[in-house]
Amino acid sequence: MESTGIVFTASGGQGVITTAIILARAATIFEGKNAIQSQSYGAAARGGATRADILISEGNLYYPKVEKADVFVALMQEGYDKYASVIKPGGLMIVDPRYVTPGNMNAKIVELPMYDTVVKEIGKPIVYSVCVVGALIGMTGICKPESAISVIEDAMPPAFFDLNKKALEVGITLGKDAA
Amino acid sequence: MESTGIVFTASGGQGVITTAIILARAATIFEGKNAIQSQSYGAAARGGATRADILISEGNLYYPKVEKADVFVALMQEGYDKYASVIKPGGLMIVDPRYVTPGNMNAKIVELPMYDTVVKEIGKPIVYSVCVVGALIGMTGICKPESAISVIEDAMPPAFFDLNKKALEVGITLGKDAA
Amino acid sequence: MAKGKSVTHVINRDWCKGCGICVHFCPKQVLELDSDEKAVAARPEDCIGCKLCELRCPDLAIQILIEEGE
Amino acid sequence: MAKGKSVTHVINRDWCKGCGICVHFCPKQVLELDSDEKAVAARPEDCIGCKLCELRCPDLAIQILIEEGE
Amino acid sequence: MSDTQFDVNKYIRAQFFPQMWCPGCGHGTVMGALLRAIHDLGLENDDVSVVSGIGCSSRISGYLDFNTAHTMHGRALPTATGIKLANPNLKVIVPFGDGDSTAIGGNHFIHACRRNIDITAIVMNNRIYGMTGGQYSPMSGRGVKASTAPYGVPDESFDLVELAKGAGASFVARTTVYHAKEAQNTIKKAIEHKGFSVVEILSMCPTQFGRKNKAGEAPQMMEWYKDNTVPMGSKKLADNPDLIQRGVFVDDNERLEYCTAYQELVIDKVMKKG
Amino acid sequence: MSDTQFDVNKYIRAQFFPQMWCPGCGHGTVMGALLRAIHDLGLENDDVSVVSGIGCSSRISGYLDFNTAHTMHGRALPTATGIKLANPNLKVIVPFGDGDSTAIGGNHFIHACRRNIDITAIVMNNRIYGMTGGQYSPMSGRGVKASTAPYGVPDESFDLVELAKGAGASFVARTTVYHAKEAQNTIKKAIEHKGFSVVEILSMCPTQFGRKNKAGEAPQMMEWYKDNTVPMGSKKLADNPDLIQRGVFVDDNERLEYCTAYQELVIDKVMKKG
Amino acid sequence: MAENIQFIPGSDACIEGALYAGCEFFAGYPITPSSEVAEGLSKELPKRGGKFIQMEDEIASMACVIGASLAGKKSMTATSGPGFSLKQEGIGYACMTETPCVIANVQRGGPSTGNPTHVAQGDTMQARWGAHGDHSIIAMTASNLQDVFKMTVEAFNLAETYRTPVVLMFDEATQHLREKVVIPEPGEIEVIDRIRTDIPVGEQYYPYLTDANGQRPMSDFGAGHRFHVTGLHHNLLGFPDVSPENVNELIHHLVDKIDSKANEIARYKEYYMDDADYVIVCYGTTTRSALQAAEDYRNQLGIKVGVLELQVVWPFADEIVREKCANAKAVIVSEMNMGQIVREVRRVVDQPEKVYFSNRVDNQIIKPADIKAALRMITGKGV
Amino acid sequence: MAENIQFIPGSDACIEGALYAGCEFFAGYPITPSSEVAEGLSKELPKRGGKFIQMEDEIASMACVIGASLAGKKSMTATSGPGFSLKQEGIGYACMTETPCVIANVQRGGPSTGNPTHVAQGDTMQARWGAHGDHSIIAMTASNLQDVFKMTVEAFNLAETYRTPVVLMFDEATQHLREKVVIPEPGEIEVIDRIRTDIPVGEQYYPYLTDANGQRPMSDFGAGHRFHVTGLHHNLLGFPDVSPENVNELIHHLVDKIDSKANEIARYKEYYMDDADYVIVCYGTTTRSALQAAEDYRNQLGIKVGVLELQVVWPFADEIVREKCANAKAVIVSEMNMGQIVREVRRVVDQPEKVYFSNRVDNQIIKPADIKAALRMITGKGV
Ligand SMILES: Cc1ncc(C[n+]2csc(CCOP(=O)(O)OP(=O)(O)O)c2C)c(N)n1
Ligand SMILES: Cc1ncc(C[n+]2csc(CCOP(=O)(O)OP(=O)(O)O)c2C)c(N)n1
Ligand code: SF4
Ligand code: SF4
Ligand code: SF4
Ligand code: SF4
Ligand code: SF4
Ligand code: SF4
Ligand SMILES: [Mg+2]
Ligand SMILES: [Mg+2]
Repeated sequence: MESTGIVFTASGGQGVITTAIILARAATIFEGKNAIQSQSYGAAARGGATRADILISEGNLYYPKVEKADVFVALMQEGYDKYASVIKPGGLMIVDPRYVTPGNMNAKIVELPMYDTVVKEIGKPIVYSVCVVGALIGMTGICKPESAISVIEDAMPPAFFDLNKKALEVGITLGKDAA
Repeated sequence: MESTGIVFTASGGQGVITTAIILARAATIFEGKNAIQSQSYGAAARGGATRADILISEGNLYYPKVEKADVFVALMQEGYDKYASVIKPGGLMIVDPRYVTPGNMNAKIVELPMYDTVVKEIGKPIVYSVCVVGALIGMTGICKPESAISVIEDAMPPAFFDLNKKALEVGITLGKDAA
Repeated sequence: MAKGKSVTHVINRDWCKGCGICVHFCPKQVLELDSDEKAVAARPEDCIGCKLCELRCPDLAIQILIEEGE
Repeated sequence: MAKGKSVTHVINRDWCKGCGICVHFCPKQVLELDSDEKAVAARPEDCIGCKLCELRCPDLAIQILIEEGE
Repeated sequence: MSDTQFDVNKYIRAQFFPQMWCPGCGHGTVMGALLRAIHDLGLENDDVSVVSGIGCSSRISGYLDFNTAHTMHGRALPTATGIKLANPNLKVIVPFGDGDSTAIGGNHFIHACRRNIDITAIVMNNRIYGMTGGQYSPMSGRGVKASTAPYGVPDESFDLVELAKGAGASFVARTTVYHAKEAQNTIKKAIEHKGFSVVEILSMCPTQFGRKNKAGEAPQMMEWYKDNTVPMGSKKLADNPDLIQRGVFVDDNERLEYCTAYQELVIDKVMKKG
Repeated sequence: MSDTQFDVNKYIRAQFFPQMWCPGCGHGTVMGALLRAIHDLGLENDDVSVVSGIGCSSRISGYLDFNTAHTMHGRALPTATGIKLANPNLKVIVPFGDGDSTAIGGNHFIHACRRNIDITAIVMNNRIYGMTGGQYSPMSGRGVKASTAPYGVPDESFDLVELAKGAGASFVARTTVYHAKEAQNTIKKAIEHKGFSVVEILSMCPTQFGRKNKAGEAPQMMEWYKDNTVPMGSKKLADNPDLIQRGVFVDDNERLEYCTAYQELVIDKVMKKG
Repeated sequence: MAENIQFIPGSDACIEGALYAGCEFFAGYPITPSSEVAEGLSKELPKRGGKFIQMEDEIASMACVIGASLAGKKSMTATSGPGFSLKQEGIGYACMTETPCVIANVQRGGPSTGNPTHVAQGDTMQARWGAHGDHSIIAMTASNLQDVFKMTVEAFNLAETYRTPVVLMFDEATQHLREKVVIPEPGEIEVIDRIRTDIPVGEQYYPYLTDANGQRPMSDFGAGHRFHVTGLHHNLLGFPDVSPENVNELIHHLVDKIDSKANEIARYKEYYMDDADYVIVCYGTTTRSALQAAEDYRNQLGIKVGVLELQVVWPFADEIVREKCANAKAVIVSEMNMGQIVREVRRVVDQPEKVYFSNRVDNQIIKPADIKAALRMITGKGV
Repeated sequence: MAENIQFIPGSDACIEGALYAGCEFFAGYPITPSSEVAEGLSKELPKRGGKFIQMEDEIASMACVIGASLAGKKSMTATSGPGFSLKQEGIGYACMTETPCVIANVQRGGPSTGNPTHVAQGDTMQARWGAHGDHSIIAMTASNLQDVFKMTVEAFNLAETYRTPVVLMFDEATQHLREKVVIPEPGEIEVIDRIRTDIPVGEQYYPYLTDANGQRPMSDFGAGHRFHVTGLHHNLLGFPDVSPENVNELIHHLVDKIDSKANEIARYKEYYMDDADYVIVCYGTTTRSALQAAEDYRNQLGIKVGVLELQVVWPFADEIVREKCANAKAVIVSEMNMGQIVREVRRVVDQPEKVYFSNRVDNQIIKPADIKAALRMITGKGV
């Protein structure tokens, strides 16, 4: 059974692990698939590039790290430089141009100004990570938007639901437009 | 190579380990034999019967406990009761009648009033253990008196040499007389 | 002996180890060690029932029973 | 600036982590964080050479050099 | 409070008597004082747990007919902490040696003081490792002869009262085996105290400490405590500051006890929230 | 005393800079104060040994160009004791965290105080286990939020100064990272002191303590130390007894230092005898 | 949803398992990568009236857990390498006093401080032999989070059944990855409660007497059967007894009660084992890559590779492993260490020379490729 | 007398060995039956300007010894079971930092507090596997006091040669019995001093760089080669480095430097092995009874029994044991535990099924009769 591997990289504060978890949770809990999420930290105890991996599949999943990524999302240059080579030839690479200037890659490189859009349309950078979820859904259809919404409903305080839903939608639009 | 096994039993303060060590040291250092000395304590941390074993041989010595004693020396009833069965059939059993009333045994039982003699002839109970060495030498010739004297000279403060030597001699006489 | 009181010295000879503490500290020299090195009330009539012996005995070997009146 | 003294602010931008401590506590508001979140001496002429910034910087990233006279 | 006559048999496992301590070992006197205090308080055997470490002193748990644990060397207090927190209804008493409490167990001691958990620690301080053959302890004091200090101990001892105070204990007392009645009453107060209580009882080891330090037999060693201690703040201290003070140095009932704190500040709080 | 200009490069392993501590981590300020104190004393790098345990704070040993050991969690002091006793010529300095020194290392701490061995212990007290993710420490204090105290810490903290005093330390001081110059001078005095010296420096962990306790960013946390501490015995204490005192609380040069004691009371004694 | 499906990290799976099993007490000292277990329980236990306490160190934590267990609570602690070393004396005491408790050792790179944030399986032998003196122990692992949950429940069950400490040998990788876990309804997995004596209070209770069911029923401190607990050699009443006969019996009991029940205690999983020509023996995280390798070999080469995952590593299931490997042309033991369980496998199989070892000791999760490299070496074919 | 003949207990033989080897530092915490070693050294070391310190516990003692060794002193500690468990973290740190030191573990009855005054060999596996994480270690034993002396000297030599902690696995019986010991003249037994770097002060010194002789020369704290020591995975300079390549290399080094030198490190004694049909493999006190049994079988029955005494138990001398046992009809492993070294012997010999186990776990010294019982079972004849 084929699996889809996505690798995210960002700096500590950017919430990329949240992004990964929302997606994986949507796939497992609401779409009956299997997913694994894992992360690694650099040698530095603090700061440095965070990497989050998810694997989603209809079948079993074993080795928990993505060895060749179908999708690579980079929100930080250092992480990009370190991990970009994980991309499958011809894979999809999404970067936020505010933080990352991608190099030459045998991949479909898409620059999505996610941060700027969030700031412009919502004004709260805290929902950046949810917007990234939306962007991915928009571009790849990796899960249904409703599933992601259900996860957000489940996991986040109700007071923030609307905000997050909005961020998701902003992301989806951004993603769809680029797809 | 045959070995001679001697078991001593006494209460904590009676210095029976000293007795055993003097004999074993005399045999090893001054007579070129091999000797092993070991002791065991009862389950009680304090008080109770002490047992000291020595094995002396011209040859090698292995298992360090006396399994069948050629000589058994008891200075305390509790120890006698506990350990008397270690005696070889026909072995030599020396008891101080002040402390021990021996039972029926397939052994040559000798009652030597060592304590009373020490008190009478020397007046210092502290040299009791050396007197026991003498008695054993007197009865069995297990080592030469000079060897024991050399050990005493080596190991004890010079101020006490004469006293100890005297105790040894008292013991030897006592032993010889009974032999 | 304290007036109108009768004091009994219950000494557990199996437990007494002859340390001499009770003897040494008895304010009235009531106690002694016997030839077996066990505490005995040698002069029970002098006892004032202060129980210091009982309290200090490490071996819980003495009990002072005081009966009021006669 | 303190009379007759010249103060140089040596800021190691590689080491500065932009914590803002030096900025916050400078008694003369000499320092600022720039757009890279690195400390800079924005108003060096106001500096009194108290070295509080240097002493408190957790990253050993500031050195205040004071030259007497001119 | 109990008004019946004290009967030692109620509290001991008589099959182990005479106990194994040496003649004149002060630990027995401490045991007597503890049992009398328990009797005075009218505690039921089932409601008491006695937890000790390893050492001659720590053998005490085996002799007493309560819920008893003879744990690992130094680990009586954390084990007791588990027992107490799991069942706060138990009166938990930890009698242990100076080595057990202040050497290997020193960390648990200061943390129990800090947490103020309702346990009574009774330090049976004979200033030596009795059980292992007379090595020096952190309570021996400079100059004392011990089997690992043939030339005299080079290091200073703790002042246990100061240590307990410094660590934040809410009840701190010191007494001696000479002052057996005082010991009994102090232990009683300590058990009554709601919070961590420390009672240092100067005990004696004629076999190891006594012999090596020419301190005489048991009665002489007891005498020494009579002559060298004074009640807290005694005027005699002015002339002779080396005298050891006895008394209750701290008795603070204001401080929140740990089990109560956990109940009120954690469990009740979250339950109310939930 | 050194009259040259302080040059940080003399004392650090520059290849590890910028160091790995978070932005605004108070430990860096402590490091600066330590290096300036060493410079003030004119110590040679070869003559200094810096020994730490495990924790964010304890990473300090790796950054400094002395004889350095990054030991086990809690075991800096006994390792340092071995180094010092084996080579009394070394100036041995132990900078470590509040967890390292007072939690797992608490026993070694009190025993080092008691022995009065000539080591300088610098407790970088950020009131949290920074390295492992913000669990509470014995220095956190009741009510503090931590990753293992989501409802607030139920237990009381140590007063480190009292603990060190109670354990018998001969030099005990407290200062803060806000008072960086004071910290430098206090460390200097501590290193000069012949005997065990303890300097508690209130440090800050914006990442773990700050966030969980809404204490603001690093500058605000530093402010807090400005506002909530006073010099020892300050009059302000009368109005506000919760203020934390700074200063040198004990500075006793009479007490015999351990290496000296061992030399004089043991080695010299037996050599004379022999 | 009827089912309680969660997508959680391994630490939470362990926490959920502990709560499911009825854990009421946790004492611990933080250490990466086990701290999340403590953190989660500090939040969850008080909600249920349970207790969480952070102790001054790992030694105190272990003692505290033993104390709580003596007072009748199902108790656990969690730690990692350095802390696991420190707990050994306490674990030995729990073995000796037959006090049930659960110790999670979330393995990280060692020895010493090593590499706290990365994975290893270097403590496998330590779990068995880390404490001094003859004893035995139960140690369990899991390779996916559903099993982390399940093995945690089982750990409590086995601890109570055999009156023994049980070690959960998880690792950094299983603890930190997130995966689907279905939390079963109460009752779905059996929960074994403490087996308590039915001797009436007032009658003589023998804390160490084996009953007709082969059990040694317990009593709680405070429950009225006042008894004694000691780490000295002791008799059936719990009192010290160092007579040779008693010691001999005690030591045999402590070892035999576990080692002789290896088959009962064994938990393992077989994948593609029915017709396997090559067997990969593994445990914990390595299993994941072994499964990948096995499937790839089967699907792409038709080479019959099977996987035997040991979920209980101690007592080692000698007979089961021997039997399962009997027909294999080759056995590969895969571990993230320098060779620990491979020693056991070599010891028990009929032909030790057919046992190969595939490892990784760079603190990276062993990869399918690592195991395939071994398979290629043995079979001559690769995918 | 020209010869220095002494009649001393095993503890003194160990002390004499330590002093002969140049031990200058001891840190310890008393525990039966090891305390005599501390007591003797507290008396002897200061006479030579050495240092003795009694620490607050075993953990501190181990750390203190490591500190003293870093400062350049040959250092040792002594303990027994419970203390040995507590020292494991420190031993692992010494392994990781390659700090030479000697730890005497005088074994007593276990597990837990067990039986302090009686003999056992229950910590044999713990010596190898007691600390977390992959590492290796050297552990030695002796069966008579002359060898206690010699092995103690060798322990210091091996510690310095291999930059590693060395464990002396003595036991209560050898420590407490008295026997003749001839103290050799200085120089008679080689004493290996610390191998120090000849890199001039001021030049870059790599504390973990292997030189042309296969050695990693050391420097002392204070000697001018300022360097860093850490229990984290580290590079040749001693600084933290958790890159997979580095970790892999480090772990291999730590294990291989000892395990691959098993033949060099091996110390063993052969008795009547030339023509032995039956081989008794043993170590420590059990050897004494094995010798008695062997002689009795030879002398009284003409049955050719030989004894292979392992004096280094770790690293296990796989090849030597395999070879020495190759021609035996049966091998008997005799230990005072539930079966520890017998696992190794079964692992290494060609026919594990011919390996028998003879033990005793009642804290009594194994008797010649115990071993003879096994020989009778195998040979069908008895004496
Ligand atoms: C871990 C450990 N270390 C050391 C010992 C040995 N040991 C047993 S009791 C004891 C000291 C006892 O001294 P103390 O606590 O003062 O009790 P005392 O015997 O003097 O009453 C020691 C060191 C042990 N049992 N366990
Ligand atoms: C034996 C052991 N237990 C636990 C740990 C995990 N650990 C590492 S650092 C630390 C606490 C650090 O706190 P602190 O000493 O206050 O230093 P900080 O990080 O706050 O500076 C802990 C618990 C460990 N490394 N070793
Ligand atoms: S105090 Fe007790 S043990 Fe001592 S002599 Fe008196 S009765 Fe006997
Ligand atoms: S009660 Fe008092 S007076 Fe009477 S015997 Fe005892 S100590 Fe002496
Ligand atoms: S204090 Fe130091 S690190 Fe912080 S902003 Fe200023 S220069 Fe940068
Ligand atoms: S030296 Fe003083 S005035 Fe100048 S920048 Fe620094 S803090 Fe400000
Ligand atoms: S050795 Fe000392 S402490 Fe132990 S029982 Fe004897 S007198 Fe008491
Ligand atoms: S986590 Fe806290 S203590 Fe650690 S480096 Fe960051 S701020 Fe400093
Ligand atoms: Mg004591
Ligand atoms: Mg901290």
